[in-house]
Amino acid sequence: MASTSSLRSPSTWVFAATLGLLIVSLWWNLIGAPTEATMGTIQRIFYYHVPSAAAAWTALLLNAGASLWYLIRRSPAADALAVAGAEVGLAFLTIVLITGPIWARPVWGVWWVWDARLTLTLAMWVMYASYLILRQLTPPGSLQPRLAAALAVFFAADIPIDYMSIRWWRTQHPSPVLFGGPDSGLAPRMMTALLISMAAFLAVMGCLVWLRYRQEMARGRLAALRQRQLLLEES
Amino acid sequence: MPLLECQSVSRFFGETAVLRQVNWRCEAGQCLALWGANGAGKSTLLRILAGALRPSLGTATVNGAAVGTAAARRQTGFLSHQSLLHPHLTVAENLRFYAVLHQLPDPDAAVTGALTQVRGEYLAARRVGELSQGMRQKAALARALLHQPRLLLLDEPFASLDLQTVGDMRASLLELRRAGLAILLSSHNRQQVEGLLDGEATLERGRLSVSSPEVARA
Amino acid sequence: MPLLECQSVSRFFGETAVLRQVNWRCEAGQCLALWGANGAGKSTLLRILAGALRPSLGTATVNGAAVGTAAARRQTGFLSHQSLLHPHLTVAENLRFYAVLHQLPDPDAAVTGALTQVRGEYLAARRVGELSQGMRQKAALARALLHQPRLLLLDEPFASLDLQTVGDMRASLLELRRAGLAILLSSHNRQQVEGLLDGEATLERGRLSVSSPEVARA
Amino acid sequence: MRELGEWRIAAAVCARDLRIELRTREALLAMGFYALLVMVIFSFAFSSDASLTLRAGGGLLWVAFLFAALVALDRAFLREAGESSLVGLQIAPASRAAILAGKFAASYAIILGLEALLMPLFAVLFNTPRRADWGGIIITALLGTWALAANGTYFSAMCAHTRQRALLLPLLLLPVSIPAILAMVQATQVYLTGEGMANYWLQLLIGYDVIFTVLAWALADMVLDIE
Amino acid sequence: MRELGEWRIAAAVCARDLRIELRTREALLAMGFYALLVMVIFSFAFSSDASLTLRAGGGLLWVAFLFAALVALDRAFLREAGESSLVGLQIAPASRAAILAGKFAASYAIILGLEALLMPLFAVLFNTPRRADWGGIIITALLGTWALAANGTYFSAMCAHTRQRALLLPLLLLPVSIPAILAMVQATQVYLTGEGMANYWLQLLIGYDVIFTVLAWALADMVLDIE
Ligand code: HEM
Ligand SMILES: Nc1ncnc2c1ncn2[C@@H]1O[C@H](COP(=O)(O)OP(=O)(O)OP(=O)(O)O)[C@@H](O)[C@H]1O
Ligand SMILES: Nc1ncnc2c1ncn2[C@@H]1O[C@H](COP(=O)(O)OP(=O)(O)OP(=O)(O)O)[C@@H](O)[C@H]1O
Ligand SMILES: [Mg+2]
Ligand SMILES: [Mg+2]
Repeated sequence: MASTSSLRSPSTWVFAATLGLLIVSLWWNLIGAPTEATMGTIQRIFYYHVPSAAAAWTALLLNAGASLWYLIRRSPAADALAVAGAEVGLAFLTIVLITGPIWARPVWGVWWVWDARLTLTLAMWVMYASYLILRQLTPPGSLQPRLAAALAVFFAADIPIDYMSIRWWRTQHPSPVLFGGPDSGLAPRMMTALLISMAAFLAVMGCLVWLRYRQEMARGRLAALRQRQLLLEES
Repeated sequence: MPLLECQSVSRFFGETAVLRQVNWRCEAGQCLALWGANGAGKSTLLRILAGALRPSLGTATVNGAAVGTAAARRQTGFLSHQSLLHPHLTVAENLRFYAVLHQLPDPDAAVTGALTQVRGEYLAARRVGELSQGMRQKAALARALLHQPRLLLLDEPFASLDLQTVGDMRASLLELRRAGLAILLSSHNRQQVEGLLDGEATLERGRLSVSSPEVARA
Repeated sequence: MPLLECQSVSRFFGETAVLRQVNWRCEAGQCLALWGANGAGKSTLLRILAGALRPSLGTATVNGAAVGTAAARRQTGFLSHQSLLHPHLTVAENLRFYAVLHQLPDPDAAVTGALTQVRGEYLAARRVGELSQGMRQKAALARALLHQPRLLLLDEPFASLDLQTVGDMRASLLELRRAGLAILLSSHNRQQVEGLLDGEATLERGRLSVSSPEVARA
Repeated sequence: MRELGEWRIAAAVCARDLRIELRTREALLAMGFYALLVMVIFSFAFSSDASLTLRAGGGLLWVAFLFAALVALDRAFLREAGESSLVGLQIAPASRAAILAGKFAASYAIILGLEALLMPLFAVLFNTPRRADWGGIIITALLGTWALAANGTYFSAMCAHTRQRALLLPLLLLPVSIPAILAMVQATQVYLTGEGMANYWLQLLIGYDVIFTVLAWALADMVLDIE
Repeated sequence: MRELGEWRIAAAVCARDLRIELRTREALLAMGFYALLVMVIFSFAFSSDASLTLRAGGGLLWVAFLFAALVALDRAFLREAGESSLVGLQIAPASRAAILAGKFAASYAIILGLEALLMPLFAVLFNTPRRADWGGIIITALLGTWALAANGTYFSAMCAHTRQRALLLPLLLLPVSIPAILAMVQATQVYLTGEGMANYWLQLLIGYDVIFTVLAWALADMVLDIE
């Protein structure tokens, strides 16, 4: 009974499709896309690096939007979405921060440099980690989501700065390949691989946010029920 | 419309329900007492009514305005267990600061007035940090009365006051009640509040039982 | 030799003489009350006797040891207006810490014992910062009794305790007095200390007048 | 009229905080002490050659300023901890934005005061070059400190609700402030050495100040909210 | 027996302080992030070129350590402010030296913990040379931090009285600390670059530690004295 209902539920199909997309993108990343001329095989990490960044920023933007929504409407659903966005975004940001240095070592000769893009990405990682820490350290109740939302909106103001950093500062980090300007661009098959990989990562991000969101909502409902029970109980 | 109305107010701290669906009301010109053992939730209820704590469930209004709004805050005076005064400033400096926060037209006059009301004129120039417990309580009372609120919430107002001052304060409160203020006070001492009350209620395990509801003003 | 003796103790704060040549004594097994208006200097006197403040002039001894020496501190228990407990720690953690400072042989047993004495066992695992005023007073009382002192200095011990607890505490104090402790307490409420006292004294403008000196133990 | 009232409240909060600080002097001393220590350590470390000072001067100065700022900002709401005077502020019918603005002004003034003491000391200890443009450095300090104080007051209020206040404040403040810190270090560097363009960094700093001040103002109700 | 009791008291004070500070797991996490951030700010402010590390690495590292100390020391006696638990310590029959020793130990532990996080970060972010002698640097850190923590605890205890006399302290403390600071910066520099003699500086540091610890121990009664 439980299994059939979960098979019929649309989310199961979404998860399955995501998995399929991941497999397709794996083929494109490793075999379908041509090897880059100067950097060689290591360049293929590109298909993980950039989509992770895109997924991270989308999740963090979800967090920002949900936090703003919470400030306007005080809806518990918005708070749940904010938590989900921050956690998933932090996870993908971690992938960016791991794949970046792995790529940098053979290409730049060092693991890390302090250019604006890299520093700001690291700063964002710390910011959202401390966002989650603050959530843990404030007393539960109505204050916690308020403080968290106020913090998230503040932090979100840094996202555009990070995004624009490779445009504003002259950095070691490569310039944008997407929306970068006339002479940016990629070989067509590379672009296909990138776009498929991007779609796959965004889909994974979406699934994770959805699951976390549902979990958070369930936790909220459980807490409300528990309060009702506590009110009715004597002593 | 009652001056204070509190509808089904509950408050949790973590897993414990300190207040359970408390309903209460207080008319202008009434003085009500709140009884209860240590830890019964008296201070919690008063803090909620003063807008210093949010109820987990339920609502409360002061003169129609929800507690916590500026309109409600303007009409409420709150004496808490803490003095809410900064120890490094003098009593007058502290009170004057609050007078400005309340946007009173003449802060200095308000400070003098409030100190006179609690017979604490001699405290004006002294630093709060060096006051004795009772003197601090007087200063805190002056703070609560400063902006001539319509609702007074007093958490154990007579604690550590000497007999003389208790008598003075009782007289002041009677006068304020006559002037139409609603007064809610918590206490552990029946003797001290005798003759002041129009009604009373007791908190027990988070539930409020109103013992003599809406007694007409004597 | 009296357990507590205080000879010509004076204390100035800047230009004001808060205590003027106070002489007092208290025998083992006696319970004495200290009266006085707000700001009379009761807390100042008790703090001096507890070794928390230095007298400007004069001396005081506990069982022959000058106040402020380790010997005197070991024999003195002090309840002040402040709880002297850290708000971020639980009651048991706080008490256990003091038990170690007092070098008690079995700290845990001492903590349990003291909490039982004030009927505050249920407070052990709670953080001091979240206690109600009366609960905090109980915990502070447990702190004062922790090391089984021979001299108890209690500054308004019954303030903000509920009736039940006041009754319990009175019984405890009577028992302690019977066991030979010397107890000095300040208060504003005659009713609460009735039947406890072997003598009393009043502070007025810094001078102590002993009203019923050295009444024999009842 | 209502607007005027708000300013009056902010002024009262600021005056009160400054009065308390001047009376206790603890914070001023602590932060002065730490900042001075930073200067001394660096002047030892860099005593060997002047070219280093030239290359790292902006960073040095701002690390010292950051010390001063962290201590001052930590105090901003620490001041309200005893006898719960934070509750006193919260139950008053004053707008939280005005209260936060007052606290910001006090912190800003305190940090600037300290910087005014540290700057000449820096000039002496590190033999700053003649061509250094002190007017530019002062403008950078005014703008950069604004950013730190605005963000810091906001976060200090937020941390007042938690028990790990002291640790959490730098954690929240430093990462968001990195763009501003970057800009002020770079601008100072330009003014110190006379090489490069400072305007670009100043514009960035001004933009940052505006955005975050507006945000802090708009969200003041949240961070000073009751439990 | 009495001596044993004293140690037990110091241990209890230390354990209590650590418990208050590190009550939650999040506090430890926050500490780690704090260390990370300090290094990020540093490498950013000094844009970490390799020659800088070689020539001023000792100074950089110690300023970073000072940031760690800032968080810990400021709180040592602040912890006793609310509800006057300082009075609680004063009226207990425990020796003041033991209490101060306990407070010192707690601060020392917290600062060392942060330094343990900072050091590897420093090594990675500033590309320290291969020939750096980390054993020596650790010994210097242990000795130098001892000096900082001893000074700082004493300082913090005096400030707890907030009386006029506390005003003099930083003025006294600074010249007193300078030799220690010089020694730790120089010794670290020597170990980082492998050039020069570190022993001389270590001896100075040890001498300083001994003198200052003995002084603090002897004067503990005074700084924790009642009014
Ligand atoms: C070392 C740590 C690194 C970090 C933290 C990092 C961070 C990021 C981030 C956050 C993005 C998203 C930018 C966007 O979508 O606009 C990104 C994109 C990118 N990164 Fe990195 N990166 C690192 C190293 C590298 C290296 C070594 C390379 C190659 C040499 C590289 C090449 C790229 C490229 C080509 C993009 C796509 C840019 C665009 O389309 O806008 N990254 N990186
Ligand atoms: N911030 C808090 N966190 C957790 N529990 C709390 C908090 N504040 C109060 N409580 C708990 O709520 C209960 C009621 O506390 P409250 O202060 O309202 O009691 P009270 O009736 O005023 O008692 P008293 O007469 O002793 O002042 C107590 O058990 C207390 O421990
Ligand atoms: N640290 C201090 N500095 C200056 N004056 C002080 C200080 N401590 C107490 N005083 C003053 O000493 C006087 C006596 O204070 P004390 O606290 O002893 O009074 P008390 O008798 O305990 O009063 P209460 O019943 O109100 O507690 C008061 O006028 C008080 O202002
Ligand atoms: Mg209460
Ligand atoms: Mg007193």
